Amino acid sequence: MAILMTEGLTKNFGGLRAVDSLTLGIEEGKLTSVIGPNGAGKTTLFNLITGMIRPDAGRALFHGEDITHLPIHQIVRRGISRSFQILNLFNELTLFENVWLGVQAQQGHGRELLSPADALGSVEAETHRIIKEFGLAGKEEVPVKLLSYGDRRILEITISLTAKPSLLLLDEPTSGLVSEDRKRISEFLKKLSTRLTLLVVEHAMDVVLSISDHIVVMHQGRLLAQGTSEEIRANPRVQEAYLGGQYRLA
Amino acid sequence: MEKKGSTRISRRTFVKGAAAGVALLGSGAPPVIRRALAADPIYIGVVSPASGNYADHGMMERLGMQMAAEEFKDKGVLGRPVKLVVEDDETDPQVAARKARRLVEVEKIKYLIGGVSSSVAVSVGEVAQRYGALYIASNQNSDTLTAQYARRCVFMVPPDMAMALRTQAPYLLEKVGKRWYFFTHDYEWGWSGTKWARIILQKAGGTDLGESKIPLNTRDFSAFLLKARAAKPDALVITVGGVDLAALMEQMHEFGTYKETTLVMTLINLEDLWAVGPGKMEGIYWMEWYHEIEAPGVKEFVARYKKRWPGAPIPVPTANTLNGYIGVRELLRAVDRAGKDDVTAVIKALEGHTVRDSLKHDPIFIREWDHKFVWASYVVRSKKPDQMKDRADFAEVVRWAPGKDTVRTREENPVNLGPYPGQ
Amino acid sequence: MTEFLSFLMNGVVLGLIFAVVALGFTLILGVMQVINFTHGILFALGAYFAFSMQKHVGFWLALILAPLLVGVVGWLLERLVIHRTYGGNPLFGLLLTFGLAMALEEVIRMVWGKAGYSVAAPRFAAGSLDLGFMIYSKYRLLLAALAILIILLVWLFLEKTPYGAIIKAGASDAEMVMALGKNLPRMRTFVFAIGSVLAGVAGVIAAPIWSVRPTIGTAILMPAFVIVVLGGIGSFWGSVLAGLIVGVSTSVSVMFWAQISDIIPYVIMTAVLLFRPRGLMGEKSVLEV
Amino acid sequence: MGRGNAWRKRLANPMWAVFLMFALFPYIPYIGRYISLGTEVVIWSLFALGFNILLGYTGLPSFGHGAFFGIGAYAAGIYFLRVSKGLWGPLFMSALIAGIAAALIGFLVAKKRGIYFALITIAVSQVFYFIAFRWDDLTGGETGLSGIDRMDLGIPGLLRIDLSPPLTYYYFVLAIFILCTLLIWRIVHSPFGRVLQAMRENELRASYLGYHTAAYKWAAFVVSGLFSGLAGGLYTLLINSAFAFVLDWTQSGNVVMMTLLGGGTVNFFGPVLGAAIFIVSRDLLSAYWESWMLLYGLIFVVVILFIPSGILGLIGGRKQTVLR
Repeated sequence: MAILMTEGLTKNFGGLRAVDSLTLGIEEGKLTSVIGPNGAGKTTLFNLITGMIRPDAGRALFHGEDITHLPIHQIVRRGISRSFQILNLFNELTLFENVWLGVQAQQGHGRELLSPADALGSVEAETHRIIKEFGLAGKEEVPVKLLSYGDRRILEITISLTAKPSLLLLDEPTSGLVSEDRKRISEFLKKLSTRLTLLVVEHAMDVVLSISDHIVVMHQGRLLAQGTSEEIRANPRVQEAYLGGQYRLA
Repeated sequence: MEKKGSTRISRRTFVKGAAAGVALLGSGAPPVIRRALAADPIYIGVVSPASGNYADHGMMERLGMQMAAEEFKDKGVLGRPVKLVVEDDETDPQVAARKARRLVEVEKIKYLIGGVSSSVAVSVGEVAQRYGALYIASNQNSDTLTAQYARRCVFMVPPDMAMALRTQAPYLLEKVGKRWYFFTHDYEWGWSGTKWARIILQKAGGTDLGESKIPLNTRDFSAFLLKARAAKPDALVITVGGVDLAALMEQMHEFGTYKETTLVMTLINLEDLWAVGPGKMEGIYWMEWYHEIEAPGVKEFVARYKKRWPGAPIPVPTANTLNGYIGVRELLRAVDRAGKDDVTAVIKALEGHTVRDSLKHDPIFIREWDHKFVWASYVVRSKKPDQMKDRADFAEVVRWAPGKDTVRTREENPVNLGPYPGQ
Repeated sequence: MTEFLSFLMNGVVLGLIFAVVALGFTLILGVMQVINFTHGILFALGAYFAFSMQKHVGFWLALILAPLLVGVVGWLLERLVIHRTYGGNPLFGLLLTFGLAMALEEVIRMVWGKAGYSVAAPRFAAGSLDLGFMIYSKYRLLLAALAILIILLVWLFLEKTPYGAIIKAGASDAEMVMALGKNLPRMRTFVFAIGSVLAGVAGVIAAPIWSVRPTIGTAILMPAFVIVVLGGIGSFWGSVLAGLIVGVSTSVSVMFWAQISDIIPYVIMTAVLLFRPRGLMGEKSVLEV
Repeated sequence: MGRGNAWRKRLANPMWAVFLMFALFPYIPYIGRYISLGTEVVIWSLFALGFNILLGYTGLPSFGHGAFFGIGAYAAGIYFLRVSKGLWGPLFMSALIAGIAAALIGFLVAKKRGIYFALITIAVSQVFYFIAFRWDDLTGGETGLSGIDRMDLGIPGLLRIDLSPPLTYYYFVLAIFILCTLLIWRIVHSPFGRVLQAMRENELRASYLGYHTAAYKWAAFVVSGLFSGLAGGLYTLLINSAFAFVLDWTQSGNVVMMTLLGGGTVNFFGPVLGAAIFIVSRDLLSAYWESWMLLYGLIFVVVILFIPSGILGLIGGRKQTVLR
């Protein structure tokens, strides 16, 4: 069953059609990857789904509910979370504080004006638990800007998860990583995919092909093809149009 | 914000004037030191604009105050020297109140003077009343300072707008016509100008053609001028002051309004005329005082002014100068009469006192029940540039009325000043 | 009706001056992302320079020279201090220019004195003209013509010259300008100078009707704010349109309820913001992110 | 996060030093005599602390905050003169009405940030300036309101304190300041306060964590407006009058400058230090030199160019850790 449906989703930037009447269904519990050359509209698609920008036409349905015009935080509360290609963290804050803020949002204490923040035991415990779970323990007090890039990548995903989403959108989670870290992330994603639905934009084909249950290929804002790794690998249109001979699908 | 305009000051005279201002700014040295120097002087705190829109008016009144203080240089008061401590009120009532508080609270000064704009006068009056100091409002013309804001500790030197219109309006009815249109600066002082004019016009059976209320800080009057022109009045009766007045005069000249109607200023200061320059303003004005009047002592006073302030921005004393002079002089004389340096005693010495050497055609009577200085004021007609014998000779006096005939009576203005300080 | 026409026309003339001031302001705001509080002072400087020059060189030459001189002042301000705030906290540029404006206003007081001066209109434009349906000030007609000319020149510059294209690109994307291989710092200085010239020229032409005094700069600044917010940041025609709206609404409201004439623009602005948060012609701008 | 030394930490808080210094102010030789200046410093400190909830903690450059101070000032004055002569009534109204105004303006600006936020707050706050000047029946127009007395502070049957002497009013204001400071301290260190700081660091990320950022900004705006308004009310009682000049936009500039000068972006007490330096130096400068505005403007320039994190930032030399 599709957890997320887009129907004729369209977005123009000036004269450019970034996403062009895209109709798509994302299967619950699967890991779906979106691939396509630069400018294919992948990030725009993410921005449309998560309410950062509004489509010119079409709509997005989450669990059958129209979420097209909901504000970001409403979409997050309904269970869609995302990470960003360009790291989007609270850079001046420590790792602990980053996660803490996410946990607090999820537990809904933000409206408390007069209680001391330090006294929120459940938030603190959950924060420690999550940090440990994702292998970041020991670095709690390090300001995020001083963390290694790999750790920050992990953190980017970690704090997206504090919202306890049922659908997580990951925008190039391995972008800028060396192969060792990349492996670490792939493992991580595989583990995650057992718990929730993932939608991943990824350039690293090795990662895509090894982890995806389902692959969506976009080209110039349109849906070019979709299917399993094998089907995509075998698809001549994808080979020709998308890769243009530059890449080979290994 | 009474009647202020701006003054053309050449760079050279400005520098000299500024130097004069520095001489007055006595607050530089901490009072502890100052007190060590002289045997317990009588201090007078001057709260007067040295910056902001009315800096030029403030300077002119301070020159007069200084002249009065210097008269007591040799003999002193109660055997004590006299010192003026000057603070800049920036033409902002909040700042004025702060400076006044500083003077009475830190420097323990008992006597305050100054206040070119009504809001400053009200706020300084408030401070004086609360701290039990004596405040002489030297240069604000609003009616309210001796009415709703009347206080036991506050005295008002200049004539108010009721006196202005009762002096001027009969002349207009007689010589100009009975169809009037009003420009009213949209605040206390402006309203009172138009209010008194209307009362007199109505009594005379004239025609009220309407009124334009002009917001403060209006830069462009063209729309108002268009409206006034459409009414075709005999007289355009203007109660507009502050920085706006200069712009208004400029634009009346631009639109040629003076050719179509008689321009009437219910109050104008020489500073305003000086700023706009000769030939720009034709009309009939009310002035508190004019340096060419033939009253006893005026010639000597003008000569003394010219000698004392050769580099002053305006070469002749203005009404502001006179009021500043009279304010300080009468205050010091009252201290002398009281025989002691005590606010209540000095208030009592001022109340009901008559001043013969007023430099106007009638003596000053200081009314005990509203603390108003009652004295004459003047109606003048502008001179054409070729009739002027020098650049300050803007006008000829066409009528004057004694203060007692124009001032509000007790029935018209029933006020209660409350108890004396400390009682 | 005739009366209404004359108020309308008067408002248009006022609006045109406002528009020229606001154009310079929004240009600097759009490209540099600096709320330039010195804009009012540059306006005042234009008026003062013209006042001092006219005695020697006459109206027309002063009309050219004074704004250029203001442009030089703007250029110096930008080169010496303001450029250091680019890209930082937007508050820094704002406070820096706020302080500069304060200091420069005092400098004006020190140089030209605390009081105001009246500035004569050129002799050929003094007095009023009978237009048949109304009598109107000749100088204001001249002023309207000059303002329209200036607005057109700015428009031509932005639309028809390559430099204009870069400025427009620079307003939306600094990186793009870099990518075009242009010298961004130099372009910014140039734009700042252009903005200053616009402030200066507005000051020059407005001086004869408003007369000059140190506070004149502060007085013109607030209408500029309102116009830019009302028209939409960075929008050329938005500024012109909003300038006219402010001018006309101020003037026409005098006919009906004069006391509120200076509140009217703010009321319009607030109402517009409720329904169009980016102003009349504003688009989603980089400034918001 | 250890709570073992919580008490020691609490006692080491610079807050107590600040309170103590203010408490001793009237006994400082010479300057201590100038009590109403001291009162003014305390009032502006409260204003700046309230303002800093927005600037320092939420990262919103409001440039129209003088409006709330002014609205509070008028609310207190009008309530006193028109409705009921009391001490707490006017003060309560000053906070309440300013809070309501902030709530209304908040709707217009809650979705904005950065320079656009600054621009709109400036322009909108002007509306109140004009209202104060024009609505003479209510505000007294240019002449303002006067005759606003300080009523006795009293607990019926127990004690009465006459607040009209400057010294007792100083301590009254100080007591309110201390209460408000504790409250503001509490707020910025609450879960809510942390969300504000998160938005300052990265608003987009905050909304992707599920925070309704516009609502939080709005709330911060209102809270900040409440304290600013209360400061305005205290000011009205200090000068026994209210004038439209308090609504002038230069006042808004002043509070931003105070906050920044002291180091409000890096330290909770930056605004207090900034207010003290700003007010005292203005008072001294303007007494000694006619052209003090020149120097004053240049101080702005120097601070922005060379010590943008303020005096405490300069001394502390580090950026504030935002949480904790």
